[in-house]
Amino acid sequence: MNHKRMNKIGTLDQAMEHFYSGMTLMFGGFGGVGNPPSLIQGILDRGIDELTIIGNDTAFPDIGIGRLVTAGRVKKVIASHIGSNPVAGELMTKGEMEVEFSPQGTLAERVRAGGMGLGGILTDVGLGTIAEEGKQKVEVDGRTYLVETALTAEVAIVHAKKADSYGNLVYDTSARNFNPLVAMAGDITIAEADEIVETGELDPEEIVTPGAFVDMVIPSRGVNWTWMWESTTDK
Amino acid sequence: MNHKRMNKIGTLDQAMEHFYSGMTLMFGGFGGVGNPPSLIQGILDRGIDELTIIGNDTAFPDIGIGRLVTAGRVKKVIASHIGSNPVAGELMTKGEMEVEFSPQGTLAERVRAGGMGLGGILTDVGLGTIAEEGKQKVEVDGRTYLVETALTAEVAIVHAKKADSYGNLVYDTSARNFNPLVAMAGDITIAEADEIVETGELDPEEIVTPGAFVDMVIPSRGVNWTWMWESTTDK
Amino acid sequence: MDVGVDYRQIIARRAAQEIQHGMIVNLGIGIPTLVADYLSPDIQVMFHAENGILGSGPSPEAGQENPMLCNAGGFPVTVVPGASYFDSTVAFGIIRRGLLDMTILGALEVSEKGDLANWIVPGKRVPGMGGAIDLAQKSKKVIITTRHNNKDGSPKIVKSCSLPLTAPRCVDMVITEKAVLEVCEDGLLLKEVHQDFSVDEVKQATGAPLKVPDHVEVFQ
Amino acid sequence: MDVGVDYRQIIARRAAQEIQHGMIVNLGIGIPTLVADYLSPDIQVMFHAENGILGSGPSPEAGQENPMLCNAGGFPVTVVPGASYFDSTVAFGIIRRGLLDMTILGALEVSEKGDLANWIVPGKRVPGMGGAIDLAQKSKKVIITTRHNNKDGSPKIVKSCSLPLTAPRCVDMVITEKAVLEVCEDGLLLKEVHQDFSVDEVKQATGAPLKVPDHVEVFQ
Repeated sequence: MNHKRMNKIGTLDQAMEHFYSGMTLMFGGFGGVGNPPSLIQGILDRGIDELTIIGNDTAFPDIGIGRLVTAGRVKKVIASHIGSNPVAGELMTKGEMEVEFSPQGTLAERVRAGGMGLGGILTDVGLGTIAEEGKQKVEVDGRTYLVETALTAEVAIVHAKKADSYGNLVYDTSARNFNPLVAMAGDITIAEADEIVETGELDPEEIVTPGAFVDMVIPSRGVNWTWMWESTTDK
Repeated sequence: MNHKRMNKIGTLDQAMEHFYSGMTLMFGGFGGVGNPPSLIQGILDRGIDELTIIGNDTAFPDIGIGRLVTAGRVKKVIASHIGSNPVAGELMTKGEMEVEFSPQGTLAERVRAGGMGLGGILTDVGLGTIAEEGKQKVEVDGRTYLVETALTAEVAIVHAKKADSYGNLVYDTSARNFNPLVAMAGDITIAEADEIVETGELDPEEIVTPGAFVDMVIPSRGVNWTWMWESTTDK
Repeated sequence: MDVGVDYRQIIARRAAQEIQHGMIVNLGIGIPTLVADYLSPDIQVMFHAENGILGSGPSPEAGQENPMLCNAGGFPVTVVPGASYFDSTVAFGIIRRGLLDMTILGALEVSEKGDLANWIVPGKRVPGMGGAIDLAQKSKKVIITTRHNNKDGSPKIVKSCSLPLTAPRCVDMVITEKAVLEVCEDGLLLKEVHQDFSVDEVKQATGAPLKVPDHVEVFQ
Repeated sequence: MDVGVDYRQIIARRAAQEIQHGMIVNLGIGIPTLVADYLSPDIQVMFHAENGILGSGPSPEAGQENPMLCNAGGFPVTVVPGASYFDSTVAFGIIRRGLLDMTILGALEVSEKGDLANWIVPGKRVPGMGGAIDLAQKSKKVIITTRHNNKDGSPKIVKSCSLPLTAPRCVDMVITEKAVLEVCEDGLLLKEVHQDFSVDEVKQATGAPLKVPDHVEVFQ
């Protein structure tokens, strides 16, 4: 246990011990890019369901986190949109999956606030629209703001380009997106990384997520789906 | 003008056109480390005073931002502490300088909130202490939080290790501290950099402050004070 | 309308003229995506993508894609010199702080007051707002690129939106295949008409009164 | 007390024994800074500094300093393998999220309930709280290292603090040159006494009642 605090490398099987049906799961990624493929496959393989998932979007039906939606494993989604995943739309319309929307920038801040141990943030984004419905308001210097509450999850999963044994993480270009925010907001955070290096091999300046926020690192088996643009190109 | 939007390199003289007595100035740095030396010297040389300054601390009497305090140029300070600068303490005690304290983590979040266009954040840090005095409170899910309001400034000054012509910034180890937060919170942000490279020479992954937040970059003439530990060592 | 010229291309070409050197610009999905193709080569701009890029560039050549480097629509991009990557809070901090000079978005409805509805048709289409509210509410200039009318001929430019708003009073300009309209304090100003349409045709196709100046420019 | 052994060294050496392998630890200024010198070499910990370092290491050799790489007290440091740099929001996010296993701080007063006062003496010393409130309120374990009594002999460990609090009910353990005290639900438990003092001496020097178990360990 103590050993694991300095060397956090584990296997997918060890990671899966933290997952159970009915849990709240937060995930990094944006349109599938940055969704952690091996951990999602692990959840599928182990039959975990009744999930509440929190992340930017539900990707596409056969891509990333969308695969959990398509497989009927998701009870509730908190996201900024589900537009790229028609299956999610159908499940919502049929009342088989609950969906809660936040404006994207607000959602990102809510996740960060959870990760940073804050109660929430104040924003005027969404004032005068249905996005303000049911939300507490606060006046600051004569201006009105919405109280947007922090989000955390029992487990957070992220996809990193590189990790070291201590759990320091570096991301790949625009796959950064929600990943560093989500990495902070899990009570347990599990990262899958395309490459795992020894502690000390990452430059302290390049680290985006300090290992303090990460509980386990597993090797990624890589993306196991076809991107939309690949199938478009092929035709 | 349009030209300056892609090439933001300027001189100290050009930078100083944005400074005036009575202004609100935000500065990066922590205990002097990361305070921008050339811009501070420029303020001293041009006799700018009656400043409201916002930053982590007032450094030391002869170091960094502390030099403005020592020279009597500061009307008000918003900081987390002034403990390392006895001159600041004297001026406060004599009623010659107003001081407003925030807990350090809260101050950092207030500056970031300003830079991010938020109204503020909710935190429970300081509940049950004098730090909560005069502050609005909000209940979220049955828990009480303080409303900590966003901070911005007319001009923000930061010290970078490297900048490119577009104003993308990279910092030096622990001189990062408040600098990336302050860089976002200025209505005008001016960075001085130890090295200025052509746009395209920085790796997009290593950039800490995107150039969108930076209005002008000037070459730094380097630290023009003696650090406390240097004088200790010399003796 | 010219044979072989898609209405989308007409709109995108005209919208590109609004972009000035040095701007930070966010292009929405659909017609806005096409705008970049019509930029004059002597104009340098920084394209902002909500998924965490400032300075995204053209599509890579086939086979050169990095699947992790995509625009907000999920398609592979490249980056230009000066580009940076950041997380989604910074992407939206840039928006919320008012640093986007221009956003070009699509619309379901635009009102004469500049109200925009572009994300939800209650009971029918509820995809979530994504970044639309942040973009519409916080950009310095919001340009709507849209077909002038719905498929049934009904106007998309109306006195008052019937759909839930993305943001009230946020739109500065509407560019369609028929006209360029500016949102003013006292209503819509007809700035330009497309060469294939008359002022009267545009007025009839629009669901709100238009102020028509003495001289209305023509665009292609 | 041994001749030549500073009380600070006694306290720091004892405090070092509380640190376990793998912990994330923040050391305050003063006595806490000395604690790192007494760590067993087979224990690896990550020292956290408020100015944005996780994994700060020993002082560099003279002449090898990077003046930009300092601890929160402003003195040059090195970093250990696995270290990272980050801005001050992340430094305090780590604290606020409860990821600091231990903070070792100084005190002006500690109450039997674990209340801590360590930053302000109204009218006399008003230096600002710096990161003290965040650290005291949010660390998993707060250890106070302090001289047992003030210079005038009055107790620093009291029934109730007279100074404004840094944080209420935050202290877990107090380590002085005379004793190790644990803050329990029902008051202070005397865990250990220093070899140069008797239990009675410690009780007399303390401004709050002490629970004394049958066996009290002795430390050096």
